[in-house]
Amino acid sequence: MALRLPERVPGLPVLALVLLLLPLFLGNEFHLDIATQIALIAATVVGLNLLVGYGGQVSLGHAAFFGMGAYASAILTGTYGWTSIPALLCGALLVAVLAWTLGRPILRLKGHYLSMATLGMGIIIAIVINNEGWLTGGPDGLAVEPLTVLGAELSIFDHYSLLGLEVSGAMLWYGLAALLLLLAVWIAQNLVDSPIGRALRAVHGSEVAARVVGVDTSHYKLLIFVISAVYASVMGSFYAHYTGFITPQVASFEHSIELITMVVLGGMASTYGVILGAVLLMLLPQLLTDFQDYEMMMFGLILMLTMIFMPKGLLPTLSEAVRRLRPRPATTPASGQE
Amino acid sequence: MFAEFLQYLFSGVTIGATYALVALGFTLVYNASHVINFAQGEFLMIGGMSTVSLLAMGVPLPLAIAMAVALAAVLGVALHKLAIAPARKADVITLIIITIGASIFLRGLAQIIWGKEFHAMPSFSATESVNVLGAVMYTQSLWVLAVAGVLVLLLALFFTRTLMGKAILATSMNPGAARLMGIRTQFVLMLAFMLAAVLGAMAGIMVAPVTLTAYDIGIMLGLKGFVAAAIGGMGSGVGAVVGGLLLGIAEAMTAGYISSDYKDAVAFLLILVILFFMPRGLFGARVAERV
Amino acid sequence: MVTKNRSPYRAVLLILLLICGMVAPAMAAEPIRIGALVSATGPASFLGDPELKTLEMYVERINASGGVIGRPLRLFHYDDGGNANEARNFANRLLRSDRVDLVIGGSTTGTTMAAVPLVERAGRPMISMAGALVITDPVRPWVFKTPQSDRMAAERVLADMQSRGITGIGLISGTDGFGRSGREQTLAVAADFGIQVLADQTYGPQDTDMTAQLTRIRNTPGVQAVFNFGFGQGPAIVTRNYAHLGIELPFYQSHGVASDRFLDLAGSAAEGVRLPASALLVPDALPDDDPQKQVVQDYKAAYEARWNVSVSTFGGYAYDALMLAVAAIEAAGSTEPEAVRSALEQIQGHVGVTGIFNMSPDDHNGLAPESFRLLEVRDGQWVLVD
Amino acid sequence: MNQNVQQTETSRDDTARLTPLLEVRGLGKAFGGVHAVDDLSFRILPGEVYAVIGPNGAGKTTLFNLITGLYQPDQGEISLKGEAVQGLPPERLARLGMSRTFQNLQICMNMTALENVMLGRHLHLKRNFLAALLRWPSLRASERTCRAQAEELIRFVGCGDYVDADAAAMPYGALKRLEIARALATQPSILLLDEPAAGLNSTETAALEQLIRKVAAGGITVVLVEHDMKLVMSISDRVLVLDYGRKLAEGTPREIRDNPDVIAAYLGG
Repeated sequence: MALRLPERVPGLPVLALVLLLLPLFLGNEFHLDIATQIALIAATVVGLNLLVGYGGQVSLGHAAFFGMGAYASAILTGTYGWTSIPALLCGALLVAVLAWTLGRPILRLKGHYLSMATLGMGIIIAIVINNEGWLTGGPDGLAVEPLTVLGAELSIFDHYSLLGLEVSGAMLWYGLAALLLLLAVWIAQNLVDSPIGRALRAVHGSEVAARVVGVDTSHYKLLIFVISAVYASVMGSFYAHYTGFITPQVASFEHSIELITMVVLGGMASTYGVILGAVLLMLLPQLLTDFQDYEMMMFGLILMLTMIFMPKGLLPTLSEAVRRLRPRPATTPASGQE
Repeated sequence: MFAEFLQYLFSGVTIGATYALVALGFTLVYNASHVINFAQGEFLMIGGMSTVSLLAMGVPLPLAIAMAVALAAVLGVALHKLAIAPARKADVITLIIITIGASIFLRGLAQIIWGKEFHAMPSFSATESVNVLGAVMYTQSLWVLAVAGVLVLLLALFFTRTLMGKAILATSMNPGAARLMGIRTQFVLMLAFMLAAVLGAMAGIMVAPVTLTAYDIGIMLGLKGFVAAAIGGMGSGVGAVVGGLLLGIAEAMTAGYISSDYKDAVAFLLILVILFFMPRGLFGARVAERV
Repeated sequence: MVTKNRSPYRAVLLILLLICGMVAPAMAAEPIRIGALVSATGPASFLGDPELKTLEMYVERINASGGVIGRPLRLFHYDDGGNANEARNFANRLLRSDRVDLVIGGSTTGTTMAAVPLVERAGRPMISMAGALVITDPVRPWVFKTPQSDRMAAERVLADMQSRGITGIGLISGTDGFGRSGREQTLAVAADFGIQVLADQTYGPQDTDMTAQLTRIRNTPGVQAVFNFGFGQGPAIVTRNYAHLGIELPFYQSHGVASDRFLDLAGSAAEGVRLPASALLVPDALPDDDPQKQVVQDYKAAYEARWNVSVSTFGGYAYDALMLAVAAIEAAGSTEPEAVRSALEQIQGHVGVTGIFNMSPDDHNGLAPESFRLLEVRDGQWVLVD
Repeated sequence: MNQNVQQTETSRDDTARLTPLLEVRGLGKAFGGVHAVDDLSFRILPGEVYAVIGPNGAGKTTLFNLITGLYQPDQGEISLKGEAVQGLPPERLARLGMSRTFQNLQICMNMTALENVMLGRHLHLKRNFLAALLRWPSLRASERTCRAQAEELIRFVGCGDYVDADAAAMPYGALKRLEIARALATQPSILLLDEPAAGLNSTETAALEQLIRKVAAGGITVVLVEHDMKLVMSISDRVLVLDYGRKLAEGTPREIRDNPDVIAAYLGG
């Protein structure tokens, strides 16, 4: 714990500093746009990591929760004229109830049954969104109203005056996304460092050990499953308002796979690792455009090689390498990750 | 009315037999390593696509099939040797992501070699369809069923009658004990990947004349095969076959009698129903937990 | 490399040359930046792939013959894989990062609509290659499109059915964007032609067997013809299943299958299938006085010579989009966005591969229903029926 | 809560000699036709050190797994403090004051030594969900206390050097004791130790013996499965001998040592 502190305490301020300085290095609005989206997706993945990295359960349907949040916000604000925050909360509640209903019977079972159940649920939700065009706009997608906070509209296309300064809507959105990411990390770390988080990590480390000291493992797995689903739903809502247009692809199986890949690539049970995973996976399509027809092959190859040579994920492997270069006393613990 | 039902049944059984073969591939690898091999569907694509291009080069059909299956087998071994074996100490989730990477890689490679277009393969028999009690059946469906039946039979014999087959079974039940008994688990794992690749390729070749084939056909067929394996109870051979057939028939019946919009949802709804009410699948083994 | 050069005279000359080298392109031939947003891979790749091939090829050709208004074209192209979110991001990259003068794309309705808000905001003309009516109806100032709308395709088919005395049909469509939108349009306009849609079936974009849906349609009383609205391999499988079930009713496809590939995939099962398509599929069957004949023949010959694959209707959309852009820039005499936009709006009688474009402030598509030719497959060949 | 349990335990102590802390009646469990535990009955009194011995495969670990709820019995009853508990899951039994260690270590290798022991305090901590999410001060105070208690326990079992070490970096002998510390952290009334001395050298075993004595002296009933006869005979109050899942003998160490059946089973086997 004591040795964990040095890694934990500056983590959040460092992330905050990076997010604060980042706009200075971004060349144009397109870069800012990508950064905003990465922050929103990274926050989703931080939530998913609670389930996968700490709970040891795999969800192959998290995009469905993301998509439900996105569509709930889009439909409730667009078709029914709600304001953004109640719509967002309504979506989150819906997702929480669904995750709870699904998780309760499944998480009592041993093994990777949650992955199958979430896969099934995720694809069904994607199919429903695709088919019920009267409500969702079908495969061609749905336009989403801008975010409204306290009666004010936050559109990336407008300009706002903030403390006497002229600020673009895009920059405000970036700030909002950065704050959301910081909040997501803060909450996730609080949870990990609490008795609940310890119980969860114990479930991953030795489920039997956790049970004999009185940890109701299925209860905590369910709790963390619901939390991670709500994370996805809330970020999905913000994402929908931000991009202004959503299609069923946000809820698709491919998107679910993308999310889980970010977790594993960046480093399971490493909050900053999975953020790195999100950054890389979101940037890859932009970086690989020059490969044209070879893009898909390159993507698969990079994914495969990273996982073969860094099975613990990018950040844990890198930080281990750094530690090896600078040997410290023998009892140095692995810092924050397994 | 009966002819209508029969028509749906033919349609369901044909695609169901394909699912069953894919599911068997999933089961083999899952038993040997607990890895859900998401690259399984790509072997269908490789089988189908290479047969098509070999045929186009003028290779006679039986030889083309043999060559395509051999290619898939080699790729199956390569997948194990190059991607799974080096990371064997990693978390199961990591291994699953590796297979996803492999699947994207193979699809990307296929797209470069064969292009993005769909290809047709001629039926194996000269007559394309026969009439049975008022319903029509593709002759190719008979091929699919016959080949699937033979493969399942061979596999069953392999596992019950040969030493190698028993070694695989032993490894799947208790890798540690199997290693102590001198079974090389890595070799067994390689064999499982190879057999899974062969099954996938055969399935891909047999259905190509019915379904057409392209570089990305493996995604959906692979996923459905996985669902079939899960319905049957991940890890059960009989379950995989029954799960596949059940899924195929359920889809055809849904499209025929209920709603074609939600035909694809049936597979995934089945998974949920089975997990809720029969968590170990139809034929899943009851495994005592070891402490 | 110039370190050993001691002659001051030479050094001055060199510096002059360098300055000229830097300034000259800016003065003489600042390239016109054309952005392309295509679905070159993924489920819509048979749209995006020929589109991208066409754009690359014609940008080369145009540059070889001196460019447009004295400036070369520079193509920035991204593959969105059919994913609307990627499309949105790449559209943003084209507009903000690559600062293109004009966008061609996307390939599908979903990818187009995801990019529309950004394009409208940035104020750059966009010429979509996707079919759905919603892209240009209602008209958005900066958004144009080259394919006929799916409603037009539906109307063309329904009109032909009406002329054959058909009053009840079975509809089968894909659940992708193209099929969904087509289905809606067909259901919306069928009554105008005195036709009832008695059976309404769908199939998934990756489905491999549609026998069950077709059996259901066949067993629906009153069905006199079947219409399949879809693209990709789905319609080819539907066609094969249709023949295999021995259904004798007239069978219609949409323009979604209008390429020779369909004939290869469906084989003999395609015999007798009718569909609306642009003139591109039957260049030689067009009467000599058809204004499109020359354009279509040239495009087909050039494309097939360059890429060694048969031409498809979708590549034609890209050809038209690029040529409309070129015509508008030439008319405007600059790449000033508003000038190009209003030039696009005023294009009249532009003969393209897809049809003859007559744009107006109220019509950002500019095609008449007649641009669709009705074709039938006979002996494995497209034959012009109407 | 556990403190209450202990209080009632001590107050009942005088009469409790008659009511067993743990009672097993007619317990049976078969795996695929093989009876691992067969019609087994015995009682453990409060404050005892009770040892279960027997040859390999005699069903000792199975018995532990049945008592601690990891296995479901086929027949028979188990009662803890007079309450029927057979079939209850381990997490419920932990609430009732039962704790255990494992023959093959069950340490969370993804955590530090301290965290492993703090995990043992799980039932005694504030686990309010919102408090955890928002890092409320009450939760932080509770964590600080928990940390201090865990550190003390680690020192108690003699692992003071490893407080902040990663479990994965600790030697085997220390992990064995760490597991005991974790079990003690739950404040159990009954502690089951599955082969605590296995793999330890003689010095470590001697230290373990002292530790078990200290634990028992604190009023905790200790049940152990052990192969080290010297250890068993020196610390146990009573010994149960299992053979093929059945009770072969039960009695004080002296009685067991002299029992002809036991000698036959051990020497003849």
